[in-house]
Amino acid sequence: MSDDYKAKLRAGSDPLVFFKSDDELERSGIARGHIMAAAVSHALRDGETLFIGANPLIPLAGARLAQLTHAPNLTMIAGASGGVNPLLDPLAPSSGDYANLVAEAVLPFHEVLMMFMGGHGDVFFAGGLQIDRRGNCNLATVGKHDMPVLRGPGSAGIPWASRARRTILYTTAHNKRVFVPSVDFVSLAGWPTESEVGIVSRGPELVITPLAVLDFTADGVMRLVSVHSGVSPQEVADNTSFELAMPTGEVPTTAQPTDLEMRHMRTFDLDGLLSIIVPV
Amino acid sequence: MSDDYKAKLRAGSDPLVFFKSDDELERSGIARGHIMAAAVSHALRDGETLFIGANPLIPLAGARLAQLTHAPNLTMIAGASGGVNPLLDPLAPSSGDYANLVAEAVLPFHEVLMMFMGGHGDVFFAGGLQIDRRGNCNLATVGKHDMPVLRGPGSAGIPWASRARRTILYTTAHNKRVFVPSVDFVSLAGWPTESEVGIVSRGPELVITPLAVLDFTADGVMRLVSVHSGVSPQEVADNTSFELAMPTGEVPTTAQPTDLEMRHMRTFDLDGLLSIIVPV
Amino acid sequence: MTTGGADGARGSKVLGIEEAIGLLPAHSESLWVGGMHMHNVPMALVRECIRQEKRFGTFYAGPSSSLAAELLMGARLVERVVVGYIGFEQLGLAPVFRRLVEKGTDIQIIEADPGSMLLGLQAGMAGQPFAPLPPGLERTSLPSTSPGFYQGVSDPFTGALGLAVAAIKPSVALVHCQQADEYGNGIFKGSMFSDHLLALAADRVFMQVEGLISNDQILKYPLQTGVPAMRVSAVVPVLFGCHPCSSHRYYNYDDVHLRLYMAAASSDAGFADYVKKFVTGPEDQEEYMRRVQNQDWSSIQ
Amino acid sequence: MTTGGADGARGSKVLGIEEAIGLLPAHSESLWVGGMHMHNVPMALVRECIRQEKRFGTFYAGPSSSLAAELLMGARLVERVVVGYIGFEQLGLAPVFRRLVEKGTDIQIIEADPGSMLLGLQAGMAGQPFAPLPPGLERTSLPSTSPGFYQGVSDPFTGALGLAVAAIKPSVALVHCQQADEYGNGIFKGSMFSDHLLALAADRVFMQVEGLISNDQILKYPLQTGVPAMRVSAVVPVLFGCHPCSSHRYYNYDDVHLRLYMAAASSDAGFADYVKKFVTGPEDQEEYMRRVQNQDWSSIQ
Repeated sequence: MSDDYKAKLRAGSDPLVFFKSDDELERSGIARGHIMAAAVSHALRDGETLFIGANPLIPLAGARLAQLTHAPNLTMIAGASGGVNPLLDPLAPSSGDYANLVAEAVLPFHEVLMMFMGGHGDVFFAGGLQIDRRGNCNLATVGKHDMPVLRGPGSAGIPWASRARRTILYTTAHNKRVFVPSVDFVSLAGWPTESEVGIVSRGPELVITPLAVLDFTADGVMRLVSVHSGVSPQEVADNTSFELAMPTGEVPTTAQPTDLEMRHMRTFDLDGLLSIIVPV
Repeated sequence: MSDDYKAKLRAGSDPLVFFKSDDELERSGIARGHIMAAAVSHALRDGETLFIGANPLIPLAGARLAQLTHAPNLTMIAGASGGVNPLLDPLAPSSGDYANLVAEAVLPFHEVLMMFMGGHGDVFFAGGLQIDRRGNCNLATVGKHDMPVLRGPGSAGIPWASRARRTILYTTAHNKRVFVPSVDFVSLAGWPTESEVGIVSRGPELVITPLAVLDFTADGVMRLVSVHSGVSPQEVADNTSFELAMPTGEVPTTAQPTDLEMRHMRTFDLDGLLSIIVPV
Repeated sequence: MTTGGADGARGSKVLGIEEAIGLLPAHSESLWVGGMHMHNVPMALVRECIRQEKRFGTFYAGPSSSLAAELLMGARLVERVVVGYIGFEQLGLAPVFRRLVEKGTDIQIIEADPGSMLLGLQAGMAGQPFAPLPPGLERTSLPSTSPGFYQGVSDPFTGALGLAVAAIKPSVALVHCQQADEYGNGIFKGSMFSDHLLALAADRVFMQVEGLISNDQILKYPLQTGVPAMRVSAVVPVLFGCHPCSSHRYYNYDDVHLRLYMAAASSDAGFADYVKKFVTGPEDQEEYMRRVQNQDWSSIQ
Repeated sequence: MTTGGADGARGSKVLGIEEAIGLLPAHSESLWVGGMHMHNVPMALVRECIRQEKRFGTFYAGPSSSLAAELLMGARLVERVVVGYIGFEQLGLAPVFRRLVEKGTDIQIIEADPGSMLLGLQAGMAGQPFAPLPPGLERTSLPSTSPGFYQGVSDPFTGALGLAVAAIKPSVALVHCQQADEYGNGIFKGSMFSDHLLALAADRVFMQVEGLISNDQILKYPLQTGVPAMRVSAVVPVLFGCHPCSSHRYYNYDDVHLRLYMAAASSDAGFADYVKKFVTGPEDQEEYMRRVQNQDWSSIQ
């Protein structure tokens, strides 16, 4: 094995850079990733404890941004790695990345998950191959379970979402394949339907996508809260295969990250990963 | 607080030395503690894994002696401290002593106990305020449980003895209060009685005392194996309040530690703790 | 969820001992004190509980409790005790525990074992309602003596009968770490005993430390953090705070003091004198250590 | 109970990779491979299992399995898979897993979740027959989809109904530590993921390491030993043995190789070519790394 190759492996490599175009690497502007991360930050409250799982870029960045701005007492646990309060030195694309160990503690993963199942989480982040109008999420199978048209990875930690006080959904793909009227497999249970009498479980609280921020009505139906800069309500509707509840009055625009927020994000997003999240 | 007192605390102190007489500190001879430790060593087999709990002097010394002589692949776990394969640098009287962390690994105590409950132990060491002729042990209460004449510390880890392949009992007190026909509370279950039809559990295998080594007959009755040098079978009988099964022929004398064994024990028993164990 | 500190700054959890224990209500549901035998026991916090007469419904005396159990029981601050082990290992039996039980006490004694208690604690940590036990206890006196603690359960996969204990989630845990930062990231410099699990399971964790270190120091080697700050309500620096128990790598247990305690506490009057001299008497830890060091036991019966 | 070594000397457990995996029977009951996502996965051991065509009844794909699950399923060496998560996280879905399931396979797929799997593993470690689950799964599709994995149980203390999983005790565990001594005292230089628990629970543990250190080095700082030697059957030093996954603090995952794998494995022929070139083809790890480094994927469909 050549020393060069050894050096490359030792140094590590950014798996996203591999497919990055020059254009995507352009960092000066505010990208969708920044808007989504800022939306996460704004949804968090000081002192909360967050559990973050796979594909962690958006919640990690948002949580760190919150720590650096309005929520210094927030605790975040970077899923697989077990890193507690990682400095994101730098923000890394895999939840199990060694970069997440520049942190205050490193817990074994089984303890992270058990603490979460034990109810120690204020906020849980989840997503899905499918997300439906009641906030149910599917990470298992699209189509029939025993002969699916799409075999997903499996349910991971999201079946336990109800153990947290509140769940925030996020996805980097806002399209009709993801936003379906009803999921084919319930990996994460959303808001109870009218027929589920007596079920008091709450579903997810918020959904953050590359197009918009959404929440749920008191009846548990997904509702548009705001559209990101440059996105119309119609574009959101066109990419959602069920009818969203709408806010009263005009749909507001999601808050753009401030200059300060952008500066903070650039201190930990050294590879510009937030710049290359684009709606699909 | 004076620097002297701080220094005393920092250096630690040997709790047994406190009540040691000059005579007891005499180290040149073979004491009962050495005979007992050697008996433990001889009972162990290479490659076994040992779990050792509170009051660990005899089993720790015996296990280390075994490692240094015939059982280099033996693993011992020093109970409370979680130390795995401590070098006994030096042998210390409390199972939770920091000295036990000169070791190969330090496990959290709950994992030590759970591993033991999980069946990872080949040999478990136990004792009791009372030990009866079927090998039952009592660490809880002597007399009626709700108004006992002697309140013991509680059952500690010994109720789980049957999770190990074999159990070795040891006690530094061989007298009629300890060796009773039937314990008042079963903290550790001995050999099944005739009435316990269908119980296949085995009781303890060996009992090592300051007077003798004992085992159990195929029927599960305690039997004298050997008496220590200077002890007569009658002395053992006089200090046991039930009738012991006897070996065929003359009762042999327990093997005296060899010169090599004594040299090994002196390398780790720096405070002469094994010299001050006397029959009570 | 914890908050604290001035707006915009992360809040320190460092408190004086009186202030920290003052956060406890007059009566808490349950208490588990960390450490084991005479090691890593947060004795300064325990003494402060007695000074402030904090009461607890259930005290979990496991995996092995020594002086903490003695003082809390002797001061009648606990209503019931789940006994895994109460004693002073090679130093001898626990005199107050003995006397109370042998003479009859209205403290409820629940005869248990440390293995089952720790499985219950593990279940409490993970949100499981109860913990099935491995086979083995059936032939001991424990299940019949403590039917409320041990219950029969049938394995839903095999139908086999076994025993179980309920999940344990102490409402208060007192633990000792050798070092912590001001936010409560604690380091065990020696054995962690069962205290890492305890800190993950309890509702509120009060941490006594020998000394504070900076958060930068924590960040330098996070693999040694034994208690993450998120689990900690207060950090209380107390020099020699485990005395007369040990603090691993800092100091050993004070066998002289412990033996004298055991002798004194063998009578009600002697125990009362001990408490007056060493627990309620000293106005702070400095004064406590002065009294310890003077070794003047003449006032104690 | 392990033995080894010449009479009077402690036995080394260091073995060559072929010899180590050769210790496995042709068919083992179950397998759990350590690491998580693309991190700390003992890929060299996994590849050797495929070279030697070792078969396993149940493969536990959790908490998150990537290339290990792909290769073992693609090579048809596992009869059933308990799925917690199989995928490449941000890199994408698992192509072999997808194709097998979407086209229909005789490998039995048990839809599960990592939390329940780890509670089952914890129960297996502690000798508990089963693990009750916290409330929360009832409204998901999991219990009805996998009724054999999830069973109803009633809490013997409250009567409340809930779910449970059976204890999991893998007959074989493959784990990666960055360092170990010749006896198997292993050190995780970064995250330990769930591998400490796995090593305590499994019947036989095979440990892959980047390099050996002396037992003296282990004794110098025993608090960092993540796997005690008593749990380890064999220690296999393999340089870059996790490739193309990461080994914390030693090297990152090789995203180039992984993406090319994912592209190749999207067809049966491409997967077969990949296995031939990178798994069964290379006679040893050196040759494997030479092929990796040449990056010549032209022979792969």
